[in-house]
Amino acid sequence: MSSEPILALTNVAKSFGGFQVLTDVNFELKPGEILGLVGPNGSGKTSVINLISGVHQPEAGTIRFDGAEIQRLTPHARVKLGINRSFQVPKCFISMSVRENIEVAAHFSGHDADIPAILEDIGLSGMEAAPAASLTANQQKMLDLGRALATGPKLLLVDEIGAGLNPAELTGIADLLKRIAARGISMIVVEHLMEFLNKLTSRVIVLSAGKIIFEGSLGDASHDPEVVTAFFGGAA
Amino acid sequence: MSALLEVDKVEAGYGAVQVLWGCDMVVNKGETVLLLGVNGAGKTTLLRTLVGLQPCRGGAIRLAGEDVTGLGPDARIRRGMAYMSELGVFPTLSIAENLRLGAYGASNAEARRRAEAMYQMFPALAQKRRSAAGSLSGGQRKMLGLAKALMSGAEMIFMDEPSSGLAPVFVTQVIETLKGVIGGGTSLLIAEQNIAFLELADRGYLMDHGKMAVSGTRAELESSDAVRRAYFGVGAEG
Amino acid sequence: NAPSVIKIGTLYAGSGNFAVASQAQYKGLEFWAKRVNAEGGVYVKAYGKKIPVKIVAYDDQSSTSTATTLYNQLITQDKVDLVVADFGSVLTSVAIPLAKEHKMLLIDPTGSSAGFFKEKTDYLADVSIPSSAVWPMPLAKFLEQEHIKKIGIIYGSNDFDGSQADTLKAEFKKVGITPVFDHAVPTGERNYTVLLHSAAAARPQALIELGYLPNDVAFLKSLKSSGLHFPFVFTIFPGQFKQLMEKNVGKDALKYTYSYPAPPMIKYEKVNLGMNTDQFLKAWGKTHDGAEANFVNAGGYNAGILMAKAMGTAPQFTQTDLHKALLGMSGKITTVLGAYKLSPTGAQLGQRLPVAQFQPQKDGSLKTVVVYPASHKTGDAIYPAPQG
Amino acid sequence: MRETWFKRARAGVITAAVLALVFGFAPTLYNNSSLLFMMMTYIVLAQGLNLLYGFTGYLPFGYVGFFGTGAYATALLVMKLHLPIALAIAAGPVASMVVAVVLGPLLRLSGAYFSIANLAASQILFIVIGNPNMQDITGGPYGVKIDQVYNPTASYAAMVMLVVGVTLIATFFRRSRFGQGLKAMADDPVSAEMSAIPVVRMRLLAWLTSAAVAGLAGALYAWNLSVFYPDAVFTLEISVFAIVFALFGGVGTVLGPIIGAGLLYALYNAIGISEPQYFQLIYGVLIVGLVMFLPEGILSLLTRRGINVF
Amino acid sequence: MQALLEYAIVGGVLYGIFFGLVAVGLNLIFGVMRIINLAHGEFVILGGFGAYWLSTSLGLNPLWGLPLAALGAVVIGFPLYYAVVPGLQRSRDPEMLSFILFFGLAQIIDAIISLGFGPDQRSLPDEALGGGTISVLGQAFPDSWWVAAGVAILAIMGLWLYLTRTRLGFATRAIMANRDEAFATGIAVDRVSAIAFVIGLALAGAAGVFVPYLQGSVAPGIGNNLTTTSFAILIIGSLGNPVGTLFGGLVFGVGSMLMQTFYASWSDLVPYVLLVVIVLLRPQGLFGKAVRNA
Ligand SMILES: Nc1ncnc2c1ncn2[C@@H]1O[C@H](COP(=O)(O)OP(=O)(O)OP(=O)(O)O)[C@@H](O)[C@H]1O
Ligand SMILES: Nc1ncnc2c1ncn2[C@@H]1O[C@H](COP(=O)(O)OP(=O)(O)OP(=O)(O)O)[C@@H](O)[C@H]1O
Ligand SMILES: [Mg+2]
Ligand SMILES: [Mg+2]
Repeated sequence: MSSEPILALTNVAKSFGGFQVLTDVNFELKPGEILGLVGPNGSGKTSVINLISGVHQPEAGTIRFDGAEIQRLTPHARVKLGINRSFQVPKCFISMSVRENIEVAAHFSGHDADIPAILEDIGLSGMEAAPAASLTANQQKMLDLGRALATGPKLLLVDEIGAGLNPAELTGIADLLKRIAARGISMIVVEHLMEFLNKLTSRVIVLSAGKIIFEGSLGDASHDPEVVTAFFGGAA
Repeated sequence: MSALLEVDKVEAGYGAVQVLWGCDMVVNKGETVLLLGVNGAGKTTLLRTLVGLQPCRGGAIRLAGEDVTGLGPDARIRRGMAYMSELGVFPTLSIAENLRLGAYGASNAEARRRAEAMYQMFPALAQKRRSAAGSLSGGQRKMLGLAKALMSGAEMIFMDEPSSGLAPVFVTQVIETLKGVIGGGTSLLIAEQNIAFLELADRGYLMDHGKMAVSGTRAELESSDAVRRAYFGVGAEG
Repeated sequence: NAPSVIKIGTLYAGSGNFAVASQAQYKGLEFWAKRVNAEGGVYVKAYGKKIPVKIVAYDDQSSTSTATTLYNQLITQDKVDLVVADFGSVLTSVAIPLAKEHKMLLIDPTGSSAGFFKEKTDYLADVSIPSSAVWPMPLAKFLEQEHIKKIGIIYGSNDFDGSQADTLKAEFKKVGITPVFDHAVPTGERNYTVLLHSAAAARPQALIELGYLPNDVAFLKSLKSSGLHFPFVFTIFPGQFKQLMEKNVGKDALKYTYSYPAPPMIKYEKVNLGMNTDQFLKAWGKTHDGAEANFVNAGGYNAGILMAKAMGTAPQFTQTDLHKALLGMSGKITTVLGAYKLSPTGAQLGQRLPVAQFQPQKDGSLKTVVVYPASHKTGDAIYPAPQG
Repeated sequence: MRETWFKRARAGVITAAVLALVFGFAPTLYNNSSLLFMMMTYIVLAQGLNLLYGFTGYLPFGYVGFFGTGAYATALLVMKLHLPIALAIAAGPVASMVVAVVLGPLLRLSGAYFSIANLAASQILFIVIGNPNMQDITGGPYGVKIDQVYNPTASYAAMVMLVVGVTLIATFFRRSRFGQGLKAMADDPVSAEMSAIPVVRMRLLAWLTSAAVAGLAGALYAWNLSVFYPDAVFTLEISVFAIVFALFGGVGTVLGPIIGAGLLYALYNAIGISEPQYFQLIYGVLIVGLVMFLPEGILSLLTRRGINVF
Repeated sequence: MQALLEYAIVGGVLYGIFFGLVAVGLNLIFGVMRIINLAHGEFVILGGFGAYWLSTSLGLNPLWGLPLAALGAVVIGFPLYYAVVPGLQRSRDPEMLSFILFFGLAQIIDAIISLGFGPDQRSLPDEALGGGTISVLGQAFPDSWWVAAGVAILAIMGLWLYLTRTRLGFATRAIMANRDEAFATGIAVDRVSAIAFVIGLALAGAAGVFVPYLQGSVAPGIGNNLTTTSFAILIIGSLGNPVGTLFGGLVFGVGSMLMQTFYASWSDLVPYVLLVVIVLLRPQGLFGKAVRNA
């Protein structure tokens, strides 16, 4: 593994209508690494993903991917560079079939995706002709992930893909994400379910009210008093 | 114990696709029932059918002995049901207005009292009470949805995955709150994947491909092979 | 091989901007057809006998694209013998190239845009009203005669009103007058209150509003309710639809205002074709529950009698012969609308529209007093208009 | 997709050929060529609108603005510069594309906001072109007259070719990845960006194509009409008809707008010709009735039976 | 100059308030039910003809047209709603389908008015609404303008109170925000929508009563223009907000009158140019709220 980071955020800040959502966010991601991004609800995790993927533009700071500044690029340009994501609230192309959802992404990104393999990965291989609108919310999230994979990403941002899944399903997804990481794809995984995260990585960043309050191992995080009050609650 | 909700051979679906096949179920007064089942088993569809958002194609639904199968959602909710949907809020209305709508049938004073309790439980909502619900984060929306359902003060509340997407600190809090709600005599039917919720449940049902596969008390479920397979994946490979 | 009926095709607007005027014209044409048929039909020289006429009419809803297809329908499917254009320049315009293409003569009662008559054509004849561009000539002369120099003009942004405004301004320019207030307004303008106020600020001795019927209604109503007073106010439509205007704006609002008194408001006693004005009014009243005929009714009727005359003189029943007949009648005929004079390009050059003032009478009615030109004059203008 | 290009385009080529035959031979059976010409104009407009609305979800309420622009560009070039008619017609779509570029920022809006803003834009064009102050440039309210180039046969033939052309363009939209990308954008623009779809650029491309189609239709219409007032080519009725026809047939398909425009326009004329007295009433009742009984458009008769409509 | 300016502004305010009333009914119907009511202008005209009929046939004051509009809206609105809207809503794309349906409805209403009243312009006597003028800031305007503006303000404020202070109104706003969730919350969506629909029609009809005064006359076929202008006004103010529509009306009225005073021939550009500029600056309208998209 080279030590050059694949992704680096420096002093990134963002606000919406006067409400400061992110303040001075700094972190780096090494190639092939999986980083857990956790924090209480509304702490700004999705916003970080939005900024990296280009859905929103930061007000300050820089985002570097593979050494180049990308914070002014359009989202599709970033996809072409190799950044992709899933969505917390599923956003697939509901008027299309499952297969078409993935085909479109493969086509436009110019990536020669193995569509049957992706369908297999996301557990929808029997349903490729089904309209996306008929999938359950969780299935739609998986389809979102499939769409992201079809563009051949180097960096994958996964937003709460485990929410609403049972332990068995979670294990399946964790395995899938590990397999994906094994292909050399770096990942930022946003998740509330610690057991799940634990299966994937040991390095986490904890956000609270838009600031990074902790960076280190998951184990240490669960002993950090600030993280415990903000995120785990008394139970942990 | 008397049955509050009786579900009798209910069938439902979307267009040409049938999803529910003769589902039977009972929820007694003051009881908490957990609805389990893998992705796509039909939990959401069942809850939507019970509250009247999805037409019932066969069978009957009774609330406190009264057949409500032919009633619209408004009439059922007036009779004491409430429903927390998976993702829904009123995005262009403020948090406060969303909560007020949760207690649609209640008086202003009562609604205000209940809202204060909700703000207590979810300070994040209190902070943003004047902002549009559409600006909330995924988890905050979930909190709002839950708070909205609890605002109703209904006898029979259906909840679709109340904890998914919530940070652990809030999951604990939600469970504590629900304990209080249950203590108040409310019946709950909760579709949930978080094992932590088992501690709340009196009984549970496991759905499989739109049918009721297993039912029983908490203890029975915990020891059921089918549940273990579906839920914990034990023996899933075998 | 004479046909059993002469088919006359026309369009009317059942709805839309031109509905009022268009239906009035259509009624005039129908009125004519009923009368000829009651007498056994129209005498066609080419066949040496009377043949009944039949009107084939469609509703173009004031839409030019619908009118296009319907004119074509009349020509190609119904194979009518004569085509009469719908009311006004807009709905006539699309028929002009079609008529030429199919070598049909277009009888044009009211499409008077100057642009239609620039080149010579065998397929167009404006049989009833002169080009709107020449309408205001007498008005300009009258203002000049009365030494009225400070003039305000408000006009609609359309061919009909714009061309009149252009003519007026050109005439004024000749005698060194520039209007003190000169504003084009959108054709759909219905709110004149603020505009009138600005006009008043320019203190014109005469205010001329050139609009379509709804504009004139709105203008006169606004004028009345605004409490403003001008010594001289001119609008187009009270002279043509006096009854309708009185009903809409009230007699009070029309007091001392001026207009073009179109026939039958000015009367032609000595006619050599068809009925004279009084006969026409009487006959119309009889068949229309006592309603008073208006200018456009007369225009429709007029188109009918001129067509009949052309059929009665053309040696062959062909479009070219009919056209020649219509040209040949030019200058020799006076009808209910006055003298009939056709230019070689088909434009109507006949009787100009005089200027009249609505003067209140003791019994509360409004009398239409023609104040210009001298040849038609029935009284003196009361200028400036008394206030209150 | 492993299918060859020809295979994908086949249905479109057949449709285009059928249309060319039908409209090519129709005048020999029914010689009200104005009606046939208008019907083709509406087929083209409904299809052009479909290219935008059916594939991107943007409903251009002011679609007539492009039509009028094309018509005026052609007429003015003939009148003022005495350009040969073919060149003047080619300028029609160019002019409407220029207008589309200027109006490009409207694409930042969505839903009703876009529709109404586009309507406003078409009204602005109309008011400016028909304004008395513009008399020297556009003829203002006095309209335009180019009857020196009037040629109903040639303009009819040209419109047949445009019908064929727009059918092929629609086929491309319907059967290509480009069209699929547009549909993806319509479903969810954020996700579309995440599928590497250059949303802004593709949307603009669809917008320009749609505008060019209307501009060319306007140019041919101007040629066919040769004498007209601003109102004739800028009346909102044209937008409304195109929308109603396209929606009624079924947007997002190739056949829908063709069938919708052909059928409803034919009905419109049939009623107008047979029942002129109650023209508006019957037409209104008919439309309301059709919508109530066929709420998904006429093609739903097929799709409801599981037939995939091209 | 100063006086002209003042006059134009006061006139524009009155005229604009009236147009707020013309548009506000459309806002309700469009905002709640997502119905593109292309027949809106026709409903306005129906109100005008109703007032005309009351005044000429029954000799009543045209202001009786206001209760008549309410009554007419109930009589026409409820059956119409239940006949067409639930069906529309069940379809795949209700918004677009409503476009065709209400286009057809506009044709029907226009045809019925034409058949019943003929194509003529109809006006009402000024005296019925006072007949004099009232001055503010030294600027005199006809009584009818003040009455119209007064009724408009009352109606719009009434609607605002309805939407913000009553349970039904609150439910109405909830339906505007998320129809599915409104069902899940126990709101009788159809009943609440039907009431909103009827209120929308009643407001259109009420505006129509003043059309013969502020527009000189009422006639079949002027509906199109009113519909278009209404759409422009409500988009300026943003969907769903009656106060926004009032504001949109004011922007329209004052803009038009100022333009009319100084460049009359360009005055009808005003609403459209304003609309385009405003939505480009604030894509959700002046009063709209933005929500996040990811
Ligand atoms: N709108 C729809 N149209 C067609 N089929 C649907 C629709 N919604 C759900 N389904 C199908 O119905 C079945 C049950 O879905 P449902 O949402 O009830 O499952 P669930 O148990 O709630 O799953 P999850 O755990 O993912 O929430 C699934 O197979 C799904 O594909
Ligand atoms: N487009 C927006 N407009 C207004 N506020 C926003 C917007 N996007 C995010 N926010 C606010 O920013 C904060 C952070 O939101 P974000 O979605 O990033 O949280 P999160 O950490 O992903 O939370 P969750 O775990 O609940 O998904 C929230 O308070 C949210 O209300
Ligand atoms: Mg989030
Ligand atoms: Mg579910």
